[in-house]
Amino acid sequence: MIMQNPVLLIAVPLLLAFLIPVFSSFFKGAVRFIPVLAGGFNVIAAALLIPQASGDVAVTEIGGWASAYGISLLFSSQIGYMILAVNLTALLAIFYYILNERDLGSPLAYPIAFTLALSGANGMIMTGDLFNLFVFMEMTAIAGYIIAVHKKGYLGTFRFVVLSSVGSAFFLIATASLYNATGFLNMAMAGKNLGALSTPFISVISVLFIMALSSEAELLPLNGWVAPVYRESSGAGSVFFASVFSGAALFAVIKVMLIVFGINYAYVHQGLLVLGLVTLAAGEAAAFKQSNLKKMVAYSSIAQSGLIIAAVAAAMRSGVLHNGLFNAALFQLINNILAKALVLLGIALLGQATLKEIGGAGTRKKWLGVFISAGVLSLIGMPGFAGFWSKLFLVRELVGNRMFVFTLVFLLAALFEAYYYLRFLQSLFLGKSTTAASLPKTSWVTYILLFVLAALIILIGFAPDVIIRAVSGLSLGGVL
Amino acid sequence: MGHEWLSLWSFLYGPLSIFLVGLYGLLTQKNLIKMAISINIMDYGVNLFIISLGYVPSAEAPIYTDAVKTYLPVFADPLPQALVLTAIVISVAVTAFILALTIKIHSQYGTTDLTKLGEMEL
Amino acid sequence: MALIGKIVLFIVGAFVFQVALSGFSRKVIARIQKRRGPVFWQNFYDIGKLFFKKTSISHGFIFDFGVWMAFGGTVATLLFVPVGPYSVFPGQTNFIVIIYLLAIGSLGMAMSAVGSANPFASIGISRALTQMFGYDVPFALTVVIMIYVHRTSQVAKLAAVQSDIGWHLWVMPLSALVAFIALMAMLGKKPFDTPIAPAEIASGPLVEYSGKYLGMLMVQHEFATFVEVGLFVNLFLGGGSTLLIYLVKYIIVYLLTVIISALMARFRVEQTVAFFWKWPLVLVFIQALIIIGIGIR
Amino acid sequence: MSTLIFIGLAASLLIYAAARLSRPLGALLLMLLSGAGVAALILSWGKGFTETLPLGNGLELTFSLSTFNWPFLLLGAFVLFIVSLFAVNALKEMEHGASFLALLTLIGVSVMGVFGAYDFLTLFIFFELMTWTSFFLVSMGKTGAKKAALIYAFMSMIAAYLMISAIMMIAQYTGSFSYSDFMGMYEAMPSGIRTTVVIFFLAAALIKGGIYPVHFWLRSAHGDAPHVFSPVLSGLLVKYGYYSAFLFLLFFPVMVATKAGITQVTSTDGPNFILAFIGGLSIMAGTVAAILQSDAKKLVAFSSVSHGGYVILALAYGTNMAVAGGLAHIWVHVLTALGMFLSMGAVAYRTGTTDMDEMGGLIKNMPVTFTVYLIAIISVAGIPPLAGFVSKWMIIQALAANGSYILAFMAFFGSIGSFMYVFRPLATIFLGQRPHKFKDVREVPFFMQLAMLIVTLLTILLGIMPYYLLKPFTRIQEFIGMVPVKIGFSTVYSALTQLDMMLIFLVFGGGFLLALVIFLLFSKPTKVEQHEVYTSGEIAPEISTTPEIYHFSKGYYRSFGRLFSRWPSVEAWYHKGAAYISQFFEIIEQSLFKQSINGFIWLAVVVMAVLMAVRWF
Repeated sequence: MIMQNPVLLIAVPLLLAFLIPVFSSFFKGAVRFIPVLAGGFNVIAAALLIPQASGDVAVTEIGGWASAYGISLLFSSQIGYMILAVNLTALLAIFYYILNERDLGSPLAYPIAFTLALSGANGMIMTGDLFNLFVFMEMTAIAGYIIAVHKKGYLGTFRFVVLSSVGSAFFLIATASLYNATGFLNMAMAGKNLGALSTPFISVISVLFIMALSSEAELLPLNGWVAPVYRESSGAGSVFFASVFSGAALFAVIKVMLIVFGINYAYVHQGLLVLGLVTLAAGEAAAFKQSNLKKMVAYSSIAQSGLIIAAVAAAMRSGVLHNGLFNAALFQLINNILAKALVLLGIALLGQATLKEIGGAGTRKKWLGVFISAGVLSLIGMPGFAGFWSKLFLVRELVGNRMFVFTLVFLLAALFEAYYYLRFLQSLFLGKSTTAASLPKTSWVTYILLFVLAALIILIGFAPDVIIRAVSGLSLGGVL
Repeated sequence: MGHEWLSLWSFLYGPLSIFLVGLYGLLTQKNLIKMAISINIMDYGVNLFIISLGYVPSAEAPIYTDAVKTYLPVFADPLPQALVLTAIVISVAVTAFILALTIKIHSQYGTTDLTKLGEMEL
Repeated sequence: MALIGKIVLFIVGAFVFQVALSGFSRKVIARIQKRRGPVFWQNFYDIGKLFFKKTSISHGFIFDFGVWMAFGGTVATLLFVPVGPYSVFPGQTNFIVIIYLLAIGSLGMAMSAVGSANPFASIGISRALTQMFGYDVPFALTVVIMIYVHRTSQVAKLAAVQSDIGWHLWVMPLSALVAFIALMAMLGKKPFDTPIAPAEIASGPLVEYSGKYLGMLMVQHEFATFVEVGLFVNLFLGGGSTLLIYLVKYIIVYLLTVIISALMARFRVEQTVAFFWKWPLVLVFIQALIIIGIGIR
Repeated sequence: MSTLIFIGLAASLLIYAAARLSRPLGALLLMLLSGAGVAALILSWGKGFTETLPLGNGLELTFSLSTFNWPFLLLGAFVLFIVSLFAVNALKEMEHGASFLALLTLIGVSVMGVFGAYDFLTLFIFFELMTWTSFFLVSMGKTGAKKAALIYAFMSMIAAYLMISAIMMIAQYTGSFSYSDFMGMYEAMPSGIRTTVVIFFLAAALIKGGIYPVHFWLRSAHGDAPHVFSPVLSGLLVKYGYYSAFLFLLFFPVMVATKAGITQVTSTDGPNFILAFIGGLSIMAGTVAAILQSDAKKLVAFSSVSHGGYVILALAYGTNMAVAGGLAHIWVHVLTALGMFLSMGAVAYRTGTTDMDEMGGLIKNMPVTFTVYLIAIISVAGIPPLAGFVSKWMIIQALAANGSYILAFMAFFGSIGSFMYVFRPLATIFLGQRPHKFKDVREVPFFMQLAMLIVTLLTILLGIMPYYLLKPFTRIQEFIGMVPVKIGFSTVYSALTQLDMMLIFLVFGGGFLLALVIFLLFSKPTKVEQHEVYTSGEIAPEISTTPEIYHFSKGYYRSFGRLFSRWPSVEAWYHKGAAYISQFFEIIEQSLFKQSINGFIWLAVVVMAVLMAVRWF
């Protein structure tokens, strides 16, 4: 069946993106539905692909080249779930765009950017080739630049472009050097040949990779763009950044770490672990002080990226892959994608920027308030929501593997995170608004979408084994 | 081998120094246009580096012709050249974007100086 | 029936004895102050006069109710205190019950007094409670030491056991000292009479009472005195093998408090508390250490 | 039980819907549900079961009903029953009444989960459920409530994370979350881990229970929470802390010793002694702080700190008398906390304030509320013949019997100090001069009265018949293999003496009747108006115009407060610490996220250099 080829997940959006300008000359109004088409197709395709994929990784070869030489796409049920989560949230963002932000910018550029970003994100998640990853990363990033200027946030975007370009330059150097040394661009093969290389070379390469990916994955040194871009971007844009981009980029980082470096280079993971923890702590500390909601979520997003990367690094640090920890990190990643999309979309729908302005909005829009709280409570790991389990598993694995410093940092960070998110909820439901501005209208379509997301979070909260089964085995069945 | 250092310089250190020049620009320059230029320089360095990786001493261009069948020559690595094409395209796109952004920033804030913009930012 | 007879005997006996004694103490005070003083049955006259007065002022239900509670609570406490060899409910002379049951009387009175809505009464009660916080803690501790040593908290048994080992006054002199000071505070004698402080807050809690209310509270006060001094006699002076010995000891202790009181000036209320939490408390703990260290024998 | 939990979740939605239609309807529904819970528990006396709810992937939740948790489950259902009864009228004007009731139902679910849990995971899950639901509930209160709720949530989360860390350590060692596995393995665990687990778990319990050094959240949370919710906080939610402390103390050395039948502490076991000491400090700090409060609800909150101290002290002390007394004190405190908070809630419902300095003389308007409060404080102060006396008597007996003078001192301190603080609201809210603005205050509506009266009645009955108070706990003692305390219908026997509550009650009643008879024998008194009092020559009419001048209950214990003016305040330290943290966060944000672009590149280069350098050397 034709739907079975995962390449369609990339190709269809890409094709549709290129068709948009062509289309627009015929049906001007219909253009905006093309991203929906792309997103909808991807969601359905991913949903169809998942049951057929086993826990093992299936490698799809592109262009008739044997997998080690040509570009290959990886697909497994776990990757499928990632794709599903990412595309679902993207679809949500696109709906939000169509319903609320259609008139914000050029009616042509943004549909293209959204569709392109979708294609790029899927590519980042699935590709098994380093240079291909670079291409998708850049594709997503450029789409991201466009999305970031949606609300005329030029300065934040400028930061984003510069930092991201620096990152990609690093990435290219690293990729090229790796190719030169191992003879492969294919991640698995490059990783396999890595053993013959000297330690200094590997360490330099690994640092370059870490730096390169840090800009996309919101890790510390190059994540200065996150807060201003979140703050300045449109509602759909912030969802794209928080869920689609960072989700895909984090997964790409995990993939590079797991497939290229594997578990044999403790020092690589050690460095990443420290970096992740510092990001986690710094992100939460910065978020704690924010009164601008989007900036708050942005810093929290930074912190969560740090947490996920640190957990993955910790899982691979000691020469053995700790499945439990790895799975917990992936669980956290998926929870993060879903919950953050819900929260950001909710904030966008309320149309208020700061803690004070949002006061009492949750009571005026009850359902929206309920959905946002589902997202927030999931983010801070309260029982009944998906986040509880990811937090629980993380603690279990961390304590179980006697990583007490990590546990301490993680729990302290979670403590402050809980504090500011609860403060947000409090203000949402019980505060008094300082602005007299009326809330924007919300259509029932959006409610349905939010409901789906919230229901998903609660469903996982009550039956965590759905996700456990999905994420476990990524490491076991092995992308390796 | 006398030209060892030469090839090392032209293939490794040279491109890397260009890259570092770009990096230096980013570290010190406050003007948005200059930053765009710095990024561009960085990209050139990287591209040059990639191209140079494909270099094989006294190799031929990797073009498969009839003549090749007869004497099995040493080919230069074609892949970096393919890669660099993509990279160049991307860097052009990014540069264009940055410049567009700079124009927008200038028209909105009236300056391209980062220190002055920093006050408006955040 | 015998029980009821005993109860009546206890109450009437305590009333007659204590009122007479307090009348006598007025005489003692007068002599110290170089006055003649009233006759010793003057207090019977006073109480009788108050009860038979035609007018008395009520400040509402709680004002009345508190008086009943105070009177009832104190009478009830009285019945749990052994007097010499006698007690109404043998085996129920539980120390902790006694001091807490005494509190119900105080609570009733406090409630009634504050119920009168007179600010002086309110101040007086707040001082009384504060002062109580001061003296009760060291006092209770002196008894805890005894309870631990003798493995019983029956006041009767604690009294009886002293015929073997000697009076606690000698065995635990520090405790006895503390308990005596606490007793003075309990009785509201100077220097611990801030709650009443006649010249300062117009007798404090009692400011609004008249007629039979005041009469009942006076009787209540005499009963409470009987309980408090009785506790001291039982706990530190070995109670009494006969009623007479008990009463003699009682009279001596009571008059001692009266005499000392006549010679003292008044503390401020927080000074009282600070005082009790300083020296008596330290002394009690020293006593506890000594008892733990060298034992009772 | 798992079915019940799902029913509870569904019920919360139903109750929300019902409460949207009409508040009383929602409250009545909740009342029926929790009332059914009370009835079912009473009927299931002596029965027990265990059931598991698999979640897949090796995770399962285990619930049980046993002798061990029966009194606690009953406690939860009872508190909710009373509070929802109270809420029938009390919620009328509340802003978020419907959500309030729905969340209260969720609290009910968490009660089932926490007390009904038979493994640590379940315990933790429902602890957390309680955290976020009660966070919202507290937030709905008056002005300071939002800040209070945040502090409360923060402390709760600390407790939760300490607990989850301990639980995971246990799980890692025993391979399961189950209580029984842990019980078997505890002695065999490496001592380092054991100590950590014990400290973490107990610290969590102390935070949840509001015990001294970590008690400060109680002041604002209990004080500023909605009036309907404060009783739940104090009557039920801090009991989670006591319960988990009790649960955990079962593994503690002294409890183990007591299980072997020893009724006396043979050694002052270090950890137990420390814990008992913390309990004692909590008694003292709570007492002093309560005396100095001028807000009625904050006063009651600190009395909770003090009473929590009794519970912890007694449980840690560990003789069979102390344990029975401590457990009984939990129930006693439920009744007293309900009595006090409900009557304060009733007063606030009518007057709109809980500031004691503003009020006075309300007894004329609210006699029922006054009675409820009076009975509650008699019990709080441990005055016979009410329930409070029994448990305090038992605890003091246990301490005296073993010569623990310092702890006994602490217990007496709290007990006598409680006279002071419980009397203050009595005097300044209900008695004394009534300000003019409260002239037309009426007694609270029927359901509120009913709820309060049930509590009062139980306080009296359990006091007179301590059998019903103590039997569940002696049964627990048998269940965990401890020598049960000897009790009769109205009597309790200690090693030192015996206590007959019925006798005390009858004697007191007799004395009271005697007083009444004497009173009635003599001539009838004349009633006078409130302001007609002796004022040593001041101008009387002023009293009626500005009663506040003559109220004299502002700063009721100010003179006492002077004694403590220079004592260190734990809360001040916490505030200072919070300020430092805030500053530190500011610095982090400034240096890591608020750079110019050049700054970020610098940052990246430095990080890169450091990472490479670390590799290389």
